[in-house]
Amino acid sequence: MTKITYSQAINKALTEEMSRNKKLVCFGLGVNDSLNFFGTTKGLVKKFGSERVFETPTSENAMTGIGVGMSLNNNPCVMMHQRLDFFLLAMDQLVNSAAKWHYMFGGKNSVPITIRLVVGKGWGQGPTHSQSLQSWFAHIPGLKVVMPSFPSDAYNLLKKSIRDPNPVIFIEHRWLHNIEQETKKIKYKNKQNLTELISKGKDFTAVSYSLSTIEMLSIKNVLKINKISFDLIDLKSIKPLDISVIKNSLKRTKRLLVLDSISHPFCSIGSEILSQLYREKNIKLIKPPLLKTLPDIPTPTSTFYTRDFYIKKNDILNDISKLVGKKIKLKNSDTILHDVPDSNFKGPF
Amino acid sequence: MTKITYSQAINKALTEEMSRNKKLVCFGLGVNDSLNFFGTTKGLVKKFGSERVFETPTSENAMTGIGVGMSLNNNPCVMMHQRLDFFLLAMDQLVNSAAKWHYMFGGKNSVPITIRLVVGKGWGQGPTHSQSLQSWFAHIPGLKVVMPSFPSDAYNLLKKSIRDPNPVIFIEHRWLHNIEQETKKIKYKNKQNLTELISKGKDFTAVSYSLSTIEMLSIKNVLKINKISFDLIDLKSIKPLDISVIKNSLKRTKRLLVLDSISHPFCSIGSEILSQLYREKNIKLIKPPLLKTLPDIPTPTSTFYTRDFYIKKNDILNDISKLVGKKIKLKNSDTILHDVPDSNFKGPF
Amino acid sequence: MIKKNFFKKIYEIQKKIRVVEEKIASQYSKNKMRCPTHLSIGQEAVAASSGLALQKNDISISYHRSHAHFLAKGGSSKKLFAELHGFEEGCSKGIGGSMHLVDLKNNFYGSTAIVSNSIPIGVGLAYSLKLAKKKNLVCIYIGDAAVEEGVFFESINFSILKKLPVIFICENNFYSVYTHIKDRQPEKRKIYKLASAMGATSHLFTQDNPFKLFKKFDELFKKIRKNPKTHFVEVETYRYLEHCGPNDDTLLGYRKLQDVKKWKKKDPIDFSKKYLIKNKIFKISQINNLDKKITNFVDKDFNYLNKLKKPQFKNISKLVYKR
Amino acid sequence: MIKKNFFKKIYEIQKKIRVVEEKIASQYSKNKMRCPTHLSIGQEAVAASSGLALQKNDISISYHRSHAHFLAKGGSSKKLFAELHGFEEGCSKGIGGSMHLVDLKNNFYGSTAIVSNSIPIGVGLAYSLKLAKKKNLVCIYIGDAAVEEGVFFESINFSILKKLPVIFICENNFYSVYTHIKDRQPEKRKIYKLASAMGATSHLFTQDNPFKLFKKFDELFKKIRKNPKTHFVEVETYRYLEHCGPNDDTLLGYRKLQDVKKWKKKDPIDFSKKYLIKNKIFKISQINNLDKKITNFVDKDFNYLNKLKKPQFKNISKLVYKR
Ligand SMILES: Cc1ncc(C[n+]2csc(CCOP(=O)(O)OP(=O)(O)O)c2C)c(N)n1
Ligand SMILES: Cc1ncc(C[n+]2csc(CCOP(=O)(O)OP(=O)(O)O)c2C)c(N)n1
Ligand SMILES: [Mg+2]
Ligand SMILES: [Mg+2]
Repeated sequence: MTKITYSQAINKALTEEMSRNKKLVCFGLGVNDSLNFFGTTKGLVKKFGSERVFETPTSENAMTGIGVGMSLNNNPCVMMHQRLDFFLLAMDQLVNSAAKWHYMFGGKNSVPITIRLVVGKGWGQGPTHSQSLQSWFAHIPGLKVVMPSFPSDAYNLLKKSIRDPNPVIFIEHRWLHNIEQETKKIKYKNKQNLTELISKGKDFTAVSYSLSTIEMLSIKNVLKINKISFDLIDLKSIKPLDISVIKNSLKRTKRLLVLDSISHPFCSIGSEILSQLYREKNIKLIKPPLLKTLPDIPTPTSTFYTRDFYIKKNDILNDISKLVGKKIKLKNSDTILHDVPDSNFKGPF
Repeated sequence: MTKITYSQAINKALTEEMSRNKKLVCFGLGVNDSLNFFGTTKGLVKKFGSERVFETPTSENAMTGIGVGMSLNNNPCVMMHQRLDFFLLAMDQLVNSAAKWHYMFGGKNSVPITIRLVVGKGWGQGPTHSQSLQSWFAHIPGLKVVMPSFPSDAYNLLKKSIRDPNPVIFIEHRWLHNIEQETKKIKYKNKQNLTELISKGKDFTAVSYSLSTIEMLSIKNVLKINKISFDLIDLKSIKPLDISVIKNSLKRTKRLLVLDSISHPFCSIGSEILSQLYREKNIKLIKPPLLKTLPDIPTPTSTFYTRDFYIKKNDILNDISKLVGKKIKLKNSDTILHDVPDSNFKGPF
Repeated sequence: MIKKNFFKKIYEIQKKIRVVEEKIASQYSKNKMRCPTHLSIGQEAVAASSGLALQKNDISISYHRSHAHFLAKGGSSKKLFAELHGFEEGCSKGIGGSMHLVDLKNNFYGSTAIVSNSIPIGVGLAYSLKLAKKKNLVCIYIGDAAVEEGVFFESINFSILKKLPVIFICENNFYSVYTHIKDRQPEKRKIYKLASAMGATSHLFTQDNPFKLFKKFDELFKKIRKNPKTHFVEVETYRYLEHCGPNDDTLLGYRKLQDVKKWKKKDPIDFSKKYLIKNKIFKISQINNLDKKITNFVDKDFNYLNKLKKPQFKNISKLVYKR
Repeated sequence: MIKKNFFKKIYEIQKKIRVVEEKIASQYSKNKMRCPTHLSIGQEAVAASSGLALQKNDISISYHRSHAHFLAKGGSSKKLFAELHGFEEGCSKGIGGSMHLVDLKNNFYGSTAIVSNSIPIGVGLAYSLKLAKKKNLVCIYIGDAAVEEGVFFESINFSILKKLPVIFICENNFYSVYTHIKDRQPEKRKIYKLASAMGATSHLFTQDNPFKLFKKFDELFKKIRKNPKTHFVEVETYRYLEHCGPNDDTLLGYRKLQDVKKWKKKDPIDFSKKYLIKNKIFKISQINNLDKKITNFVDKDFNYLNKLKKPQFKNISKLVYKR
């Protein structure tokens, strides 16, 4: 059984789309360098040449506008940033140009740009190398936001994003890059549902996306041992957001945990989900819903602090215990290496 | 009875604070020009000199960082932008510098900067001159966000913001500038509660801020005629957000309307409020709460479109009618001049 | 172009822009053009002569003061008027207004309202031309404040680095709103020299003689199409009316009456008219006829608005995303 | 300064920076410094000689590769080590890590992790000096990629406009991560000339002789303190190790082994040592003693970490806002 990682899946999607559409262009810091953007751009420059795959100056705002210009003129683009934080320099081009162009010029032209943003975690990424601003992007009409959790979805959604005539923000959590899946699962499905019930249970509904979905899966077994099962809903697409899957699940489970573990709480995606559900007539929960996010504090650098800054498995389990009203036996998880995705990982990036 | 407008109240606060603290500095495009930043900076340069009150190049990102630098070195600042939209160029300095400096350097220094942002509406402000991104700012730990509705609050909160050792985003809706209040109400109160119940009733609770509070007040009479009364809660401070006043009110009214009429819906302040309330054990509403925001569409320019883009009084009344289960006789409001704040207003700015 | 025709065209387009803008100014107070509107009366020569020197397949892109660039690239005054009035027949369906004009048929890709915002977009358009191996260029119009935004430098750096066929045309009218350039940029520093230090081939042109100005642009554009590179042109110019809106604003006191007078005295359209007569290219009567024709044409385009129906928000609310 | 002392100090600070950095490099693989760490081994001369020429009341501010600037301004190696290890005793309480150093006592106002992010902050600090009528300056350290960010231009424009006492020191090590400057900036364009076209007084210095370099900085800083203006200095330099982390990276292939060799051959610290001996300012044995003293000192500072207790998140979670 061959396996493929998340970053390989991205590499595969990029390679195939670059072959499929000779007009497609890729650029960003690190695209052509020795580390190939966490391996995701491996081989691209060799196959497609340095005009279509290029390094850029450190000029995030202009490069975004340049991407918009190219996409307006028949060259769809994939732009990439090794940290989402750097992209803060480009909010004018993103919000005032990319998001609005199609609309504000009366639908005369559109901006097929895909913007890959990598979110850092652990090993001292610190306050300015670990931010995840999906709720910012989702707040802006004209943008789409996807945050796949699995290699197959990364593959599929990156291809869909590239073919989308609109700007799409594609957010990858750094800790997903090494996650593996069976190669045969990597297939392009044009009609894939976005939000998906990926695991079924009965005691409560968990809603998550990106790394938080992996975190929910990682406690499935402990819960099973404790005779607790849950519906796990993986959002995949943050905007548009399809809450119908959640609503259906809640009709059965009547208990809700939203794990929005890579976001600050205020005006988060989690808040938006709760707000939408609260306004629904037909949802009756047995207990108030739970929303777990990062604290409303910037990420500290020191590993001594991050241990308590990031959400621990045991915290989630404790909350679930309260939500379903059952005791859960906790294991000593999370006490070592809480700041790296796996034991192979050698810092800093 | 003498009266004072919102912009005069701001002018008064600025003048007094500049006198009180000789280190305070004010800058921004239009600060010293013939129109004095909607009248709010009138007389400042004459009184305090062009070193402390100055025009800037069109360089929003650098000017924000420059303000951060000054504030770190004993010169608190008030920076101003005639449209919030321009400030999108400065998100790196706002989020990566101003918001985090105190924390990320271990509390060694802090950034007493106040950033005044004006939100445009009507008369063809269009997609890039009318955005209001309070939910972005509120999402970022390290920032405070205030949005006063009345001259007295504008005066008070601007003074408080200036004296705050932390960065404060002070958002003014352009349509509030000419709103009047009795001059004697303009008094500095150090201990003012932020979120405030400004009008008491019994049929439902309305939560609003900035222009939406004025909009709620403007329908009070129609509702009264229809024998409907409501608690009106004016947030004033968006972050920190104090929901205790809302909770108390809901215990009585059990019905909620959040009027967040100067925001797009997704991940809005309104969503955050609903999300926080939904998670409370002790709140039992008779009906699902209502949240009214702008549509999830950029602002169109044409006056023919804005008529239906912005929320009309009758829409609010219709919703209230459903919320409280009573018929309301509608008047023909909003049919003329929906895109200017008052009949004296001559476009474009 | 035959010589006579050449002179005629340059005169005509300048005059047309002026007449259109004056029409807007005279009608603005009726409060039917409900959007912030930046007129370029006084600055038409730059747009006219560069616009005429552009080929249809050349691309242009502009900033908030863009009526002239739109028209000079072939844009329809009908669609401009309709846009300002908020009709669906406007070039941007009334959604964009005065600061968001577009005419893809003539490769006018758009104008935007945030200072310097359209600059990198122009550079991106040029990258596409390069990829498609097209022998055309992108013309990026900017004001003098544009070079205060960092994105200008980021964009021109990339454009030079990649040898893109880009011509920056900087209309230096000395003011950003009410603020003189000396309060925003170091004294004695010339914008075009700055561009040259970045690595662009840089030029300072004057607008006084629009016919000469056309020739200079024409030569330059030919050069760029042949040998793709990034060029920068600064032209000193002057707006007669207020920054935004239809009025004379000299009473505000931020600029000297004598400066306004000085520039009006050397008005490029007046100059052109006199030049054509003095050099016996056209007779006075011919020019007067031409003027009349233009005025009639513009009036007709304006009056066509009367026929238009009020558009509905529900028709555009689906335009946020392309489907 | 007495001559001997002067030579000693310049040598000492360079050497100290190197020893501290080598200590970090040698200990990094223990995985206890869990943060992205950019070493400046090879580049110490610039930090050392400029840092020494700064007065205590002069301010400096820096970028991601800032250990050297922090130390040269008087920062404590103890606090640096503690910061990298994430202890509360670190200069930023362990919250900032390697890329966020601060030492207000010595007017090192901070270093930040986003390219060019600290530039406008430095300019703002200088505006404050001006307002307070202080006769000091702000030194803004930047890398060669910093001039690709628009905010650099916006900031230097304002600094020149307002005649602020600012010295930009650009450490041009030719690379941004693995990308050579020729792939990011137009060929043949010199950074210091660009700064000059912006309106700064601009200089190109070399690091080969750190004693000379000190003199140049010293003279320049005196000038700026007397006559506040914006200056820009470019120094070509070279990092020996990888961009981020403790390893040699020549095998990655993005730079030539012979380039690395060439620069190591003219290592400023080796040069300094030889210079001191050749010119009989110090004896070999004296220098060896000095080196030993430095190494011992640095070892002691490093070993002090053993005494520190693990800090707790709850102690810092209240630091988001100042009360
Ligand atoms: C980023 C940004 N900041 C401020 C403004 C407000 N503004 C509108 S037009 C203008 C003046 C620009 O001057 P210039 O580029 O010289 O063009 P001109 O109006 O003189 O033609 C300014 C500052 C804006 N639109 N965008
Ligand atoms: C805005 C931004 N973009 C990208 C990065 C990633 N990055 C970190 S260091 C670096 C290289 C900067 O090169 P230079 O300024 O020459 O400094 P050097 O590392 O060579 O000392 C880059 C691109 C960043 N930190 N910030
Ligand atoms: Mg101008
Ligand atoms: Mg470098």
